[in-house]
Amino acid sequence: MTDAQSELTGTPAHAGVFTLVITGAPYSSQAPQTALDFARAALKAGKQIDRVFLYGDGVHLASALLAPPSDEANLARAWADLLTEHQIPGVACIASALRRGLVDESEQKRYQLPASNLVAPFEIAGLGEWVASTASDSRVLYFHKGA
Amino acid sequence: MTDAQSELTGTPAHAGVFTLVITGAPYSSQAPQTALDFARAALKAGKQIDRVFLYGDGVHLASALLAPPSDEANLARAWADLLTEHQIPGVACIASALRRGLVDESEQKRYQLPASNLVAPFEIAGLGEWVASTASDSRVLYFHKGA
Amino acid sequence: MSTPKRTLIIIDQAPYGSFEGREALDMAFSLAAFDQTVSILFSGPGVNWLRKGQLAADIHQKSVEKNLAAAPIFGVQALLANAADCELFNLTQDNLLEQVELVKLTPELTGQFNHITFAG
Amino acid sequence: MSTPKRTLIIIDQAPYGSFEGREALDMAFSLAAFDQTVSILFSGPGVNWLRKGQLAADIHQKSVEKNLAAAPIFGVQALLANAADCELFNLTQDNLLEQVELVKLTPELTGQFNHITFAG
Amino acid sequence: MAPIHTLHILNKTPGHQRHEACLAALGPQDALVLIENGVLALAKGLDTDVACYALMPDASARGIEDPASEVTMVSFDDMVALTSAAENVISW
Amino acid sequence: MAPIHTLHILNKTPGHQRHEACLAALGPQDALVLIENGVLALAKGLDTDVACYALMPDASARGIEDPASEVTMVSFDDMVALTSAAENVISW
Repeated sequence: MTDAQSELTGTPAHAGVFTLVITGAPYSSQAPQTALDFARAALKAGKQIDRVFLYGDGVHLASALLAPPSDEANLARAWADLLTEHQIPGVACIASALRRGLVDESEQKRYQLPASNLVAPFEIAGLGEWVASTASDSRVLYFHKGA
Repeated sequence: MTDAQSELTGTPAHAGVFTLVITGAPYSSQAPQTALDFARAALKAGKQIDRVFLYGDGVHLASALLAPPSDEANLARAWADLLTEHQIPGVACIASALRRGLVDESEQKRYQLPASNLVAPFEIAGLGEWVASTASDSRVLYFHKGA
Repeated sequence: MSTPKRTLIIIDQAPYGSFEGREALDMAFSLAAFDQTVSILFSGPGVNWLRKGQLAADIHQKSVEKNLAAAPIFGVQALLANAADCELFNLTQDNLLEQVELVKLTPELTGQFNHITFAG
Repeated sequence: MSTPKRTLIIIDQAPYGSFEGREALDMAFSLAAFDQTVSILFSGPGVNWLRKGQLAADIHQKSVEKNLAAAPIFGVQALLANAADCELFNLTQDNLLEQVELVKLTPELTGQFNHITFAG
Repeated sequence: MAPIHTLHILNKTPGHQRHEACLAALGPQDALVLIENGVLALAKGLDTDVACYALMPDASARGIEDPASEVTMVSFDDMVALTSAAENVISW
Repeated sequence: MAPIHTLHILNKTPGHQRHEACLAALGPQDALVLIENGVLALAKGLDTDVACYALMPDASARGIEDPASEVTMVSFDDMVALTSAAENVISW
């Protein structure tokens, strides 16, 4: 472990800014937990994360209504805390979100829905946010569901 | 088609009562739509459906907050209408639901969540409901996600 | 008129990467709790549920090793595993949970059950 | 200092059974709409997106055949398909959408891109 | 129609491990119904001895019109009849 | 450490088509990181010429302790360093 680590960290880093795209849902897939552990390690290593983008089933990670058993991590809460602490924008793709029942107050009004369920600081926005990251120098990393 | 159909319906039916278990999420998988078309055909053929049980990612089908594009079917609405019209109980497994952010008013209060998002007539209950169907004469059919 | 169900639950996904296997185990234990006849078959990458020494806390999950070891006590009739898949993933007597019966997924095996379902 | 991204989006799931492929197409069209360089590669069962005559209304979905046919107009640089997988699923010149370029998924191919992502 | 012991409902794409496991598990008195992405077995070519059906709406959605003659195209009505008649049903 | 052209991050189980496609797509200057269910390749046995890493927490969660010597076990810190250093990264 220590050998591998010292060897690896001795390499000059090409990428200093990451964008994390999460497409796997919490609990159904390991993706949100793997991405969280990766994000913590990246921040510890002095890397920046310019944006976390939730796409496809990944939008469920921004739900305010997850209530897992008390001895299991609440992944939405853990992610929300990390984003808040490090002032990282968290964006759920609007098209993915509306199809999967994840809405903020503005979408609730627009579609006359009985409630909203987006947890702060996540926001709902379009794919343009993802395009902005890909068009920048940021290294875009994907966390898909496993199988 | 007609040949196949007359040949098939000429067979004495062993199963008159079905339980449908849906484990695939709407939009992410075709399972809820396939199950819906199957249910309509079964009811048309005079079969009974004693219960629809949502398990795993299938619980998302009971969300009151789905807002798909206007030219796509709202599967939660379509299923809710079918269940209401034919007075079929629809049950979302409580353990699956809580982990995935699907809660009724009672769970909302219990876990002090900001909203509830279960669409009527779906109810939230335990696996005992599924056990009851398996212990009966009902034919239990599963609609899993594809791949 | 009612034929009692003999249930087989088949888990063919590897552990921890997705949740279907875990929720399928919940189904099996529920049936057993209500005194229904149920066995579990692990096949494909699902056989990896049966490896000894899983430290799931390292990925912030709970190990199911203890639950599986206690399955017979909870009333699960049998823990079956597809022999060829165990061999593929190098599961041998040394690292396979006790109480696992090696089988082959054939019409003869499935014919012993009248209610068969896969994990998700 | 900024290196422009050359994006390849790989779709390896069959159409209609799941939503990942459709949402990956949305990603490709979004990049194209913002004048970014993007190509799409269909591989594995994903090549079935490219079959002519898809009547998706029969399963209450929208066909993407027209969108795919118009991809070059929308600014998508190339529609690529893994030749071996087309052969496996009997996709030939007769039933394959026009404008598809048959390729092989090799380091040489992926080396032409510096941002590669799979559908879900 | 001969009595069906187990009706296998297959919705996984060819190449998926559960698709292949299903084909390997078919018994002589069984029948197979291809639905959803399972119908792509018709594009690839299917070699099995048991009675084989494919759900028409799923086949036509995927542009599969003219399957091998050993496969019977069925509607949802037919699928209800098949699942009623079989002794057992497995959804793969 | 030699420069990495493309770092392949693989989280699919052996037998999954994307797992096999990944192994077939490795170039001579590439490296492979096994994560999540991808680490089960170590249980099955892995035959590749490129530099191969496996995420330790995922391996130990699955009871895989003692992989072949050609595979380097890494932490999340190491994975950050690898993804930073590589020219390109593909998440399979």
